[in-house]
Amino acid sequence: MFGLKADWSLDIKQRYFSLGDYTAGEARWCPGCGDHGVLTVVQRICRDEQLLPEKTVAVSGIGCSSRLPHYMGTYGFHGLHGRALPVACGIKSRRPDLDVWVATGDGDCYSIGTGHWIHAVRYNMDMTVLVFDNSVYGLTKKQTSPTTPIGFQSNTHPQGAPLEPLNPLTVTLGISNVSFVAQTIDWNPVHLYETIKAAHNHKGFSLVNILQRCPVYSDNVFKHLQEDPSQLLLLTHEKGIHLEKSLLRLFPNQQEHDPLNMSEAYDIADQNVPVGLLYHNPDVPCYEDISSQGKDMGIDDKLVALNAAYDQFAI
Amino acid sequence: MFGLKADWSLDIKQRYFSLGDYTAGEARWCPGCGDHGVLTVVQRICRDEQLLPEKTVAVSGIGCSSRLPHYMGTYGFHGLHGRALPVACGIKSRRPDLDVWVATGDGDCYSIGTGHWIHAVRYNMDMTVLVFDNSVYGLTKKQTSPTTPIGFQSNTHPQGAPLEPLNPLTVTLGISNVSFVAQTIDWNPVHLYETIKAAHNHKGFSLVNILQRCPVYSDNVFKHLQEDPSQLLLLTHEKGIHLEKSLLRLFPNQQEHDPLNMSEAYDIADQNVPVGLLYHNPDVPCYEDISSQGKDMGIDDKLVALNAAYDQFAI
Amino acid sequence: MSKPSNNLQMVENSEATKVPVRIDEHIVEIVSDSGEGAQKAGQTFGTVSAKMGNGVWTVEIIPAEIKPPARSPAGASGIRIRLGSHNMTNMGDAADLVVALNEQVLYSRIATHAYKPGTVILLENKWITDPDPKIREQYQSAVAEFRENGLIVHELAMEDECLKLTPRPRLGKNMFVLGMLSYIYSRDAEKANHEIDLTFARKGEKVVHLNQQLWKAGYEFAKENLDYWYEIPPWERETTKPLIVTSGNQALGLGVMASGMDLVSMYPITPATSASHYLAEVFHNIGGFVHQAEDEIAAIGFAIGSSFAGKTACTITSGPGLALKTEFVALAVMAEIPLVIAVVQRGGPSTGLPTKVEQGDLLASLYGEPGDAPKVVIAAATIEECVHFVIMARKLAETFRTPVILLTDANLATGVQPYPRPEAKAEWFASPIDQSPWDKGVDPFQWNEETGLSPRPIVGQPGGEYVLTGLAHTTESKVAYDRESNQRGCNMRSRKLAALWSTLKPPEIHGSPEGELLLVGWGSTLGAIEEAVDKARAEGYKVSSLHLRFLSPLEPGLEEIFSRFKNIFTIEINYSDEADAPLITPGNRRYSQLSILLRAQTLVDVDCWTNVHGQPMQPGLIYDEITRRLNAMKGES
Amino acid sequence: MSKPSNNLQMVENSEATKVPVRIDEHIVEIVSDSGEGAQKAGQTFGTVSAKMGNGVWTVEIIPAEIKPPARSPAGASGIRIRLGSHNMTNMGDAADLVVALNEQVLYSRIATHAYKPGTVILLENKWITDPDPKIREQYQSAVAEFRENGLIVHELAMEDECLKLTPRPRLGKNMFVLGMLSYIYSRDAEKANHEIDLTFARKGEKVVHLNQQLWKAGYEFAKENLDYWYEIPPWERETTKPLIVTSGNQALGLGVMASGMDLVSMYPITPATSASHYLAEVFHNIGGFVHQAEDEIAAIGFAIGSSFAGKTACTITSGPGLALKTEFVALAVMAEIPLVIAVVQRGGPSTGLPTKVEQGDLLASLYGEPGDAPKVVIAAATIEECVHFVIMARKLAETFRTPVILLTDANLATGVQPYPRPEAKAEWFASPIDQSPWDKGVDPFQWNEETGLSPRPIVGQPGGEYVLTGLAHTTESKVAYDRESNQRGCNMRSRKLAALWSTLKPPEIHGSPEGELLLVGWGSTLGAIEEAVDKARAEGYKVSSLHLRFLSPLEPGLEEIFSRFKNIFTIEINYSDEADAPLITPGNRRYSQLSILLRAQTLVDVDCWTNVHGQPMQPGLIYDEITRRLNAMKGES
Ligand SMILES: Cc1ncc(C[n+]2csc(CCOP(=O)(O)OP(=O)(O)O)c2C)c(N)n1
Ligand SMILES: Cc1ncc(C[n+]2csc(CCOP(=O)(O)OP(=O)(O)O)c2C)c(N)n1
Ligand code: SF4
Ligand code: SF4
Ligand SMILES: [Mg+2]
Ligand SMILES: [Mg+2]
Repeated sequence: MFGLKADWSLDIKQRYFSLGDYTAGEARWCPGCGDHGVLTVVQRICRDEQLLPEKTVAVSGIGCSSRLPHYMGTYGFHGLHGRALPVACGIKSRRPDLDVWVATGDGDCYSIGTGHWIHAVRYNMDMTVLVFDNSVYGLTKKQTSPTTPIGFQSNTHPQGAPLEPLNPLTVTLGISNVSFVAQTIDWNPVHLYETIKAAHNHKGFSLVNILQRCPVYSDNVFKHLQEDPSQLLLLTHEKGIHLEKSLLRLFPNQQEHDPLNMSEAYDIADQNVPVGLLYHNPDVPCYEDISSQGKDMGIDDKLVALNAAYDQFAI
Repeated sequence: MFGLKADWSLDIKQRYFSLGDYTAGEARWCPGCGDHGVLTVVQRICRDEQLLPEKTVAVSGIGCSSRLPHYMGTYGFHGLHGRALPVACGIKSRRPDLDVWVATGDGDCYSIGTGHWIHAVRYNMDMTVLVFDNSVYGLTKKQTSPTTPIGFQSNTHPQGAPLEPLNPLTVTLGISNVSFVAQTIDWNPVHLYETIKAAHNHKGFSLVNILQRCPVYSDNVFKHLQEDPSQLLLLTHEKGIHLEKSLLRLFPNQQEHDPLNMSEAYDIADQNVPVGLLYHNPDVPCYEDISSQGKDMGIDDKLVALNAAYDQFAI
Repeated sequence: MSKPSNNLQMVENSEATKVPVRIDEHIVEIVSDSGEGAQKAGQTFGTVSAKMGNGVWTVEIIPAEIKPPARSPAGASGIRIRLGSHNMTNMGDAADLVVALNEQVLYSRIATHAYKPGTVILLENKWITDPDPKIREQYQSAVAEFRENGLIVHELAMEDECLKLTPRPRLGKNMFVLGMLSYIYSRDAEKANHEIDLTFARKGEKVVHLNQQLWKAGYEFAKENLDYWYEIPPWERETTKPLIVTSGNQALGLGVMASGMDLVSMYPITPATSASHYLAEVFHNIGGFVHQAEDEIAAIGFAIGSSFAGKTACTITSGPGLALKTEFVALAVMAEIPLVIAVVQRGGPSTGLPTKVEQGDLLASLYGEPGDAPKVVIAAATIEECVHFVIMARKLAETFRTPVILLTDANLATGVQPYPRPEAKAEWFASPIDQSPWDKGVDPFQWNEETGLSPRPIVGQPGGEYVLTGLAHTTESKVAYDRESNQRGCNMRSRKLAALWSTLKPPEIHGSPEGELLLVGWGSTLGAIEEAVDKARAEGYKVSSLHLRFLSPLEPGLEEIFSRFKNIFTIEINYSDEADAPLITPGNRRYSQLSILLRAQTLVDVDCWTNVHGQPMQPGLIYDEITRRLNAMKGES
Repeated sequence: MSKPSNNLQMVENSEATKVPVRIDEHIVEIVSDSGEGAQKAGQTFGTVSAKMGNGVWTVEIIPAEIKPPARSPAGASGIRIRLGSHNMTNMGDAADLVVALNEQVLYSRIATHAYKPGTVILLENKWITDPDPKIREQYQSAVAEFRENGLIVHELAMEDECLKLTPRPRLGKNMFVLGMLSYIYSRDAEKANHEIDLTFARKGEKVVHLNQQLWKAGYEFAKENLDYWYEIPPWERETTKPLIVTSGNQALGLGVMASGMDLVSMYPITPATSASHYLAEVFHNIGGFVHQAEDEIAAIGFAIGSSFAGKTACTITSGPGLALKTEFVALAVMAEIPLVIAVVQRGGPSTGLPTKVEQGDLLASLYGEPGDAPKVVIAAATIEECVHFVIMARKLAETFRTPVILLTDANLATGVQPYPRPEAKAEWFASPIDQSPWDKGVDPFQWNEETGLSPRPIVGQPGGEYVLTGLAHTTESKVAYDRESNQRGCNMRSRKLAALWSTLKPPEIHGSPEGELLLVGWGSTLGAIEEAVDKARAEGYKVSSLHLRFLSPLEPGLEEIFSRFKNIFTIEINYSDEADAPLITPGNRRYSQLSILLRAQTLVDVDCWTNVHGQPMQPGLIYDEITRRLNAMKGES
């Protein structure tokens, strides 16, 4: 495949990758599950960006959504419940050449993984983090998650979830070094694609909260949003998510929001169900720029350094 | 001691508690450590409010600050690093009659304890949570904490802490069910007293971030604030922390801030080093009101219920 | 329709006299894609059988994947019902009779050795006319393959029959199947229809009626088309106590309630979660509360806080959750906090086999914590014990001021069985918390030097104020770094186990008290082991078995008992190196978990026979191993 | 000043000829409130001694509390230096000579049995004229008490002497003390002054000069006022290799660098943290990176991620941190991720004794994880091994595709010793990651059925794309729930230990290969055990010892070795029930950690002798136990 580089020189790629190169096995999610759509979009972006499959890693925790790496033709790490982010950060730490994607769930990321979520935002390592927020624990069959609406009847709260749901957006916006926060919906592939693509293009930690339908266990949670798009607030801005006209027509409720305006982002996230880019600051330093220093040091230099270390203790 | 109840009836207390009743042993913090002052204030509030020592529990994790329970004459739980909050919530869950205090550090609460911090705010159980934020790991001798200023030379970052410090206030404000967030300084006992007292008076989870001096390991961190109070923003409001005139004189930089105004609270916390009450909503439901239901059920009723449960499976 | 040529009793001879063949027991399965109601039909069949006085064990067949495609081996969903004229303690070996709604799901059952030559398969035959040629082909080749392997396949037009009554046979076919089984096993029609009534009452008269019609149609269909007609007389129980039917996880929930526990604090994890689901539905009726924490660490921390404050608490989890609780378990040991930790074991290590059974958490329960962390570890061996062991665990936790780990496993958790209705006793409840003044002269850890026991002040008791700590401490709970305090605290915490040990009786031996071979087991394998031992003994083999409920401390008298047998091995569902595997020698062989404990404690050469198949132990396999070993011993001598 | 009447060689006889008394070794302590520079003085004393060719072991005395009040037993801060004419492998028994800057701090030393009758105490005497009558009284009664207990106390006006040179004697007194010790032990003046120069150079000429003056004053003061004058000839080493002096934690750091590790991911915890502190200072010089994670779970997760991506990684922690890592360790076992986990053991359980030594994490290392989690566990026995075992661990981790737990402890971590400078070898470094195309025909877990080993694709290798998972899986790393896959995976992971085992040599025996008594140890007790054995053997006792470096797999040949001894016991710093404690019987006795492993594997009656005093094992105590047991055996026969 041929491609023009930014400096107009001709880049002759040895391989062209098709969707199939990013695909492995048959996705075993329920019919109608929003995860299917997200997977497809991720694969399309990989294809459109011609990511090298061997340099791409999909990292996840445990949950329905965390099965995503198994359906990708890239490298993958399907680890422990709640622990996708430390693993992903570790992968990136000394291998900044790798393209790291994270698939996690509302339970995986916002419940058991809370501590890692907060601190990973702070590290701001370059990775695309997709939170499949279906407001429920899917894999373990319908328990309350942090984003479960109050009153929702789950198996752990048959009398109704007792707490107001956590708002992952306001929390994320409050973390220092936050650099990219967006929200999108699985049922609009266009917005989904554009949002994840923007997240992937951002150098830094991009958190995308995806409202994701689980027709089996939380069917009713997003129905009203699906049926009445006016309950969503579409964020518009030239620096925001690219929006086709059709989208603008679909979502009557819109707000022009500069993704550099943190204060406004916070208010929007606090008071609405926004769809779009809440915050984007391309200038936050990335931790891998520190952590990967010295990774290519030659053996001779290393031997010199080691001997110097010994010298320090010589008597 | 005599006291007038709210309904003007005379309450005859059998015991009067003096400061000594809230004191145990000699506090083993370094001379000049801010922890001494906080302990004294807590003991004074206990005395002033005549809390029953046997109904009062001081819970902590591990760290210099987490030694506090050992110096209180009440019950105490000096548990695991980072885990004060789950224990405190568990104590309160079925014993809403107990007065629960939590002493935790910036490492204990904002690093290893992050997940519990976020979720404990959400549970909003009635307890007074004091975060001794000395911007460093004290007990383990000077490692970087989440609130360590960037560039600060610690033993784990002798070349300087690499990250912008976490702002615990903005993060806390973003959590749903947040009901009381304040910040104060250990070196002003008046403001310290009034803030902790307000926190204690609030029914719900009151988080007080205390800028606390560690003269041994982070001496320089708060020096500029101590020497130049104008670098602090004193929050004033009739619904805020009670402020003596002397305080108003001391802090030239002031802002009138209604603690019910979340949006403003966020902006203040984002852009300043505020001293005062950032947010206060007395109407957020408390989890113990749910979790303690049925705690006093009589044995006969329980036997009936147990038999009914068996009946469900009878054949 | 061809007559079965299997090794079961057959109906031929009885046809003349028109009475059903009397059998002692049968293993029945209903298998289908998920969502076809097989489990409901099987549960009802089990309940009816239990009500008719049979011993019953049912266990669900759960698909391995979140959403496997229809008609796929990975999608096998259904239920096994073992029923007979005696107590049923396990799921048994190969099935006798299977109703299958498609042929593909049978492959995964065959792969787990659920069937044998002679197993009767009643198979839906609509696939033979499926519009999709691939399906038709799949069906035909499968049937041929099954028959080749000795299965007796009857191809039945069940769907067609149902279509006569309902346009949506997918939803009603399960009751048709129930009807068929009701005829085959001579189930009481009234009881069956009563259950259908109960099941569908909520959905209205019409639905009840349709399903009862479907039941009847199935019944008649079987009568007309099948030559299988059995009678399974009731089990002659010693007791006439009323029965309840529950799964092991429901039993765990009942135990929590019967013990008067205040709080269950948990984080969802398979296969433990369903115990919490059950409790979440009913616990508030008895004044209890289920707390779903943000993670397993918080779950146990919350329970510990509650227990510190005098309220009895329990946390329920499985392997990965237990791993996360390790640090808090050590705190509970160190600071002597009563706590019940129920661990429903699944396949490990790591995420392992989340829905499958293993007994792999024994050593982690005993030795998981850095430092010395003596605690009580017990294991329930039956579903009934899942009730009673919670009560015992709570009591032990408080008496010995210690965490108690109660081990069950996925086999018990999902197995369903009738057993005597437990009593409801006020004295089983935790006593109300003491808030009376504490004698200031008594230290918070005033250890009895002999037993390590000490009275515990409860928050709220004036005069008892102390600060609990996970650091080494004195009797006053003051942090202490000196050698004497630390040694003393360790001694006292360990001594409690010796004190408990001295109250235990030596375990009872199943079979004769001496012989050639002794099998030692623990946990859910009890039923299978004893069944195998009984069978072998009936054939004259000199084998006995022993089942441990206490793993820490180990039950007394083991060395003495072991000395009466020539050969001893444990049966466990966990990993051990096979003695004759490549590179394995006595010097490097990794033994199974219980055998390590027994060898270290008794120095007796306790061998082990284990696997990590993720399956309940089958009595037949154990029987084979018994006879293999005994015959080899004979050969040797 | 009264002459000492102790049982040491005395100087009296030598005075006439004015030559120092030649001694083989001495144990010296400097004790004070913290902040008085005792440690600096002791370290310098140790360095000078090492440079003079002595064997040296120094260990810091650390106060138990964050900030204990001045002049309090809990505040004892200082250093012990053991030096002699042979290799020093441990801190020894009671001290011979102590310099104390106040009398109160001595109490806590006495409580840990650091002194014996005859120990010489050179005590600052300014307290006798303190304005505070309470202090005067404390001082006098303490001195009287010490003398009553047989200590030889010399009350010296050290502060007064220092005041002659500096108005702030608190800051300079340590160099005065160094001067005293330099006289007493005939230390090379030039070398001593060179060290002072190095230490204070940063603070400028003037400070260097003052401290050298103080040194000189101390030297002269001792010469004039004390009758102690010793000579300790250099150790006649076999090798003339250059030496380095480090603590065990610095050695760990050097090992990380020498092994070519890319990353250390940690969360601060005592006593592991100082290893990370050292690395944080220098690791970037060799291209490495220290990541401080938000907690221990993230720390190991980060390291695992890095290792998955082909970069060699290590995490360093202590007990409570290990507990938190349990779940991830199991993942590393299950998914065969190379990883070095260094555990610097401290007193447990729970927060326990954070600054003190224990060998209590052995069983948790082997058995901490639910399910079967075979992994390599090794323990360094010397400070030098702390370097080399990291290199070995990294290599083992990669070769066997497994986590390796490397155990050290607070004794090694804080002990300081000269040892041969390790080499710097390119082949010790991790090889650069392979990014060449992967042979698609090779599965990501293409296990060798015999050894369990398999080649590992590294992210970036085209064609190697696979998804690592903690679920049971096939050779292709596909999730699998079937019995065969799970059994096979378990077999293969376990088999790797047998493969490693078959490459190991039986351990060497210290002493004769057969005899009455065999001591078995592991970890930091090596030096103390061998010293005790040597002493007993020199007296004719038939005792030998054996020290294990590999705990999982255990080293081969143990059963055979054990068969050559009448009696065997382990020496460990961890908990075991004493055999004759109340209620303890053979049936319930809780054995120590290594003895459990040895008993289970060999069925030999391996006894144990342990304590949880939080102190390094003292050779004298071990010697006493050896002779006690051997004399008892004599009595019995
Ligand atoms: C340590 C641990 N705790 C609990 C579990 C059980 N578990 C698996 S997935 C899951 C929650 C999944 O919910 P979510 O993250 O929202 O993902 P979803 O399935 O909804 O996509 C839980 C509790 C586990 N595997 N490991
Ligand atoms: C699981 C675990 N990890 C690490 C430690 C070691 N540790 C004890 S206190 C502490 C940090 C203390 O810092 P902070 O919470 O800020 O309290 P401070 O001492 O500054 O008051 C650490 C890392 C521990 N005790 N347990
Ligand atoms: S359970 Fe829900 S989230 Fe999981 S695969 Fe099915 S639809 Fe998707
Ligand atoms: S180290 Fe710092 S925080 Fe700890 S007691 Fe001393 S001054 Fe206070
Ligand atoms: Mg979810
Ligand atoms: Mg701190």
